[in-house]
Amino acid sequence: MNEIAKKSIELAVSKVLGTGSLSWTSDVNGNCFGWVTLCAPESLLSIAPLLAECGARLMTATAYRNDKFGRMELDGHEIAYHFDLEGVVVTVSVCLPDTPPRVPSITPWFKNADWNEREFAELYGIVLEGHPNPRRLFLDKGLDAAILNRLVPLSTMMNGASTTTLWEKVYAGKQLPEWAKGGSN
Amino acid sequence: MLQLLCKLASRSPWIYRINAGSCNGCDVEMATTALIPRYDVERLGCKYCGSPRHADVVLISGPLTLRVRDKVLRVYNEIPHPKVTVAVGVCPVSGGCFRDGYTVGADIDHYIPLDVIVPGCPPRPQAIMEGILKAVEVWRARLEESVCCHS
Amino acid sequence: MSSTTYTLPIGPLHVALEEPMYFDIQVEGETVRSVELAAGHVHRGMEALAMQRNYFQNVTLVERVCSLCSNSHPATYCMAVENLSGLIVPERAMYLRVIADEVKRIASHLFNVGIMAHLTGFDSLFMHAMEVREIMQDAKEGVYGNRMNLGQCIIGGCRRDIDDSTAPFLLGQLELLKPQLDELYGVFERDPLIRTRTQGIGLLSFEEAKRHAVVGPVARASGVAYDLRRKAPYAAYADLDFKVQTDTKGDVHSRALLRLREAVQSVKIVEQCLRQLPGGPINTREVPVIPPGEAVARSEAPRGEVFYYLRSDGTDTPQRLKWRVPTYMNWEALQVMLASCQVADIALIVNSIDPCISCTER
Amino acid sequence: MLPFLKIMLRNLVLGPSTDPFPFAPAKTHENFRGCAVHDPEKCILCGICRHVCAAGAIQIRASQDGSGMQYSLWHNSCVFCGMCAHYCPTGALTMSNNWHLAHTGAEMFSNCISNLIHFGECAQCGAKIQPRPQAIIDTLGVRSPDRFLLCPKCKRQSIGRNVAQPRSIHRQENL
Amino acid sequence: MTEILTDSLQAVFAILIFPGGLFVLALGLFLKGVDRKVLARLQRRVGPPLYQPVLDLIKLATKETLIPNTANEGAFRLAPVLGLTGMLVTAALMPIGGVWSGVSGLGDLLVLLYLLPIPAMGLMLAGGSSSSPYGALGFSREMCMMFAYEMPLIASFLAVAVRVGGSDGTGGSLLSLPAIMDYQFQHGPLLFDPVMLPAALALILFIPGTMGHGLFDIPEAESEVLEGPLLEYSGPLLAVFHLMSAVKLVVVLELGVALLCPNPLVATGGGGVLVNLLWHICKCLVLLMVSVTCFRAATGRLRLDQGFSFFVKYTSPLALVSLGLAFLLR
Repeated sequence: MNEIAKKSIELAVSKVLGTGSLSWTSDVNGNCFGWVTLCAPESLLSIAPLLAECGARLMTATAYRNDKFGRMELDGHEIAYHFDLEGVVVTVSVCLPDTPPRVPSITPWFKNADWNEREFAELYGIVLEGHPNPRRLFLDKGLDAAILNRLVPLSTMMNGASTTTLWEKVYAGKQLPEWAKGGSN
Repeated sequence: MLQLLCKLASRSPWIYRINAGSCNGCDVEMATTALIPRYDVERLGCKYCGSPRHADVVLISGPLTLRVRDKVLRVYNEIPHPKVTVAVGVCPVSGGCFRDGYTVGADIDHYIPLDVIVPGCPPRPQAIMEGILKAVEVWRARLEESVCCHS
Repeated sequence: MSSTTYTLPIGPLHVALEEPMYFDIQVEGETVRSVELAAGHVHRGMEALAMQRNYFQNVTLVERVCSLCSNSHPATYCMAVENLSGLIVPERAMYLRVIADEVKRIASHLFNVGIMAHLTGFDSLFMHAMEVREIMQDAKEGVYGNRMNLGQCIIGGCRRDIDDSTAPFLLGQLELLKPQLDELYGVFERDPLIRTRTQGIGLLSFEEAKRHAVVGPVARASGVAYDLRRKAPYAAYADLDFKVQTDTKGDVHSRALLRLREAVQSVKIVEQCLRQLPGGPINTREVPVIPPGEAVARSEAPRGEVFYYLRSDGTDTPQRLKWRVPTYMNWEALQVMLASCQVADIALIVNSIDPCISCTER
Repeated sequence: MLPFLKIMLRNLVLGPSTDPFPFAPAKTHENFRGCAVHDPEKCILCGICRHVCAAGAIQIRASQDGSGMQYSLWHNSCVFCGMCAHYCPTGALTMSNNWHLAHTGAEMFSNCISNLIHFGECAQCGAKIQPRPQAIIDTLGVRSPDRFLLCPKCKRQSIGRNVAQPRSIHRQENL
Repeated sequence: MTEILTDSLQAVFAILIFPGGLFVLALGLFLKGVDRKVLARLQRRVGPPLYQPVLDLIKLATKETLIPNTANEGAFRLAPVLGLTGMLVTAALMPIGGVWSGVSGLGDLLVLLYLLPIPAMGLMLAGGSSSSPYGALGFSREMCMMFAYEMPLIASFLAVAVRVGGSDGTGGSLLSLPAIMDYQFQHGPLLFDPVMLPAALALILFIPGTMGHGLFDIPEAESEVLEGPLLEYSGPLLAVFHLMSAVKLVVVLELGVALLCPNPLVATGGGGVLVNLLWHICKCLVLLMVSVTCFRAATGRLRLDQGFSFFVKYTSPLALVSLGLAFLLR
């Protein structure tokens, strides 16, 4: 079963990218994981129908910044689409070179891409092209979109804030002996 | 006489449960505590009610996410006085694991006064019962206060 | 919109729902015309939190994604870390992970069918099912120390061994459970009220199940025989003997029965594991080195497939940790199941996918 | 016809299955993970507990008089996962099976472990080092008890001497 | 003149003290307590103390009353009072075998038929005035169920009337409760009359229907429409609703007892009244166990359409069978 699934995935990928673009890894139990990278988001439009045709199932899509903390001036986002075919996992990573990043929607082929796409759109401010229902999914209106793009300023701001206030209250609430007063961590 | 009345009244604490964005561990345990024969809080006079307007003791779980905050506050305000709040689990107090998340405004205390806290992740049903009993004490004191003020 | 339809807001704080979720339901008389779901009440921004916490802290953090499948999350996360770092987990730990997983599965399934009884107003049956579940809760508390969050998995193995004192205890609990489980199955299968209320509602056909890519018991009740424990075995499942349960009816009743049958299988799996438990250490004592790269891991949680994607940049916090839970997939299929049902059935149908909002919204 | 009737009648016959708690003490399994307990006598301030704590419940900060560190664990932030106890190298942190933690809102911030841990003294130069309680010397410091009690600087010197000595012996043998 | 005065005094006594008023309130709360206790036992629980309903009432009296901004305040306050008063009046009409034979001239089944739906109307008024969608849904469900369970009730009333009227030939007192009681004192309880058995069953099913228990817990379904009409009520007003439902419980049980087995244990006179009263309470308890407690412990709730068709398909035909038989055997 595994081999058939691997073959049909390889076939689908090679139709778009040529052979050799797909690499395989496996875990201790012999489960196979395929890895593909697409350099242009448009290629997604040609690979998605092929994968849908061979019966693959979209598991989820992960968007991320190339540089987690935005420290290294490394711009750009990537999206990894994870497909499953009979127990074989293929991860198709798509680089999004544009600013703001944009990506075509694959909801026409994979019904369940809907939520996944809306989610990364709101978390990373990625523009969806051709999505039937591009509303917010989880984020409150009070929060800015693309919140994960600004993880650094946020985390430094908020991390400090609530933990420190709470700990100040803990330190203040405890009837502290002389030795414990003042001081800093 | 009034005190006796308060004492009797406090033997019928009706419970209402608010989920303020918890991981549902505490909620499952609250449901377990409130509804199953093993713990049977009904023998303490508790009843689990579906409407906030019938409640006396409010059990809150979860770190109060931004999106649920207004709704929780609205429901909380619908509960008639006198009422007592029990924080189940550590999330309402400090946010627990979720503190510092961008949708978690820790410090539920700022919006809703927490009268009793039951730490645990999630606390076991017996601990929740202990919390409810503590809450009933607080509630009785509050009742006596309000009744005495009226008379 | 005709004058006879009106909006019935359900949630977000509604007793029938274990968790805050929000439906705006257009109702005509007692019939549902359209359902609008609003999500995000339990969105705690956990993926961002996971990127701020180190690999050890994340084990605890992902355990708190949801308490009903709270073992599947850390187990799958640890598998992803182990896949990335090439850490080999001792064999005994593999079995211990399976035991923890299956114990949680039994409890979770019993909770779900119990809630189903509760939603039909059959509180006596609900209480009975929950009492049966208590057997498993006791087992968890006695073996692992907590009734919900076991804290069993760590990177490189497990934390608590099942030794000469806890193994007989666990077996004893299973012995208690087995007759109760059979009896419960009989009640759920034959009780006229349960059948009147749950048969033929919330239908999801095989084609719709495929189209919405639903997973777990929802998919299996619609005839999609996809179980990761067989399709892509992990931990010790490849060595274990159990049957993947399927059904073809795809309604609320068949999903509940399927869960009970799976619970029976889980009991068998735990017994096998306890019999075959190999010796050796339960975790690797070494501290893993996590190289830059990416890894994927999956496991079959009580509600279906849990998927973890981990991307590391070589620091002690993940560059990206993403997980996708079963309810995320099953949720959209609710639109199909809820189409023109009765108001009274909404809660039953929603419950039949065993929704886990805190999982879905993270 | 009504399979549940059987269960119902049995329930009536068997009588209540309710736990006597709160009128009698509840059964607590010895494995139960209750609140963490910190033993200042064993703590060496390595900080691994703080490192693995997902909930930020542990803080370690210098005491005012500078004689040691204040170790705090706030139970209202702790998520009872027991990771700290699992990774603690000396067994200073353990999970007790105490779950009687319910308290009123007024005690919210005082529900906290707070221990002063005195610094150790370097056996050679007297500089402040991580604490070296006897119990820990007996377990962790058995390999080289002398060196275990030294400050990093003296330890380096000591290692240097030790490495130098065997080498010279070695060389002599080779000759 | 004095006759009218004694009559009206008697009526006031009947409504306020016995057999309506205080007596019925106390009995209602007691029955509720017993119901909860036994239900708990059937579910392997200890259950609340017997006097728990009283504690609940005391508690509710100390709470504040919140009235939703959008509600019609007059109707909102009136609803529970209306329900309770209606029920207290009804309770005064209920005869107790060997103790009280009802207010003369008023003990008509037709009057009862008009009085019995008052609590449901109170609930509907409550649901309608609270302006919450759940309240509205509860309103429509209550209405629907009312139509459903009134049918078998009327049919069994008629069956009883025909059976009683057919035997003594005095067609005029067909629908009079005292006459029905007299008939049973002479011919034995209708419960043991094979012709009336189907109607008795229909009556037993009518009780949970009108009380909204078990299969028919539809208008106040907690997990579907929260608590329906009661959703918005709090404090003393809610307490009045609780009292109303306690009194209603007594009324329907007493009605069942009166129609099926009102026979006293000992002859009236002297201490006999007290014995008969206790005997009457025992019969109420038995009926409570059968048609409320066990029924609700062993079943869940049906959907509205299923609940409706249950009465149309099963309960009404049962009563009609009796009616037909009684008619043929006249």
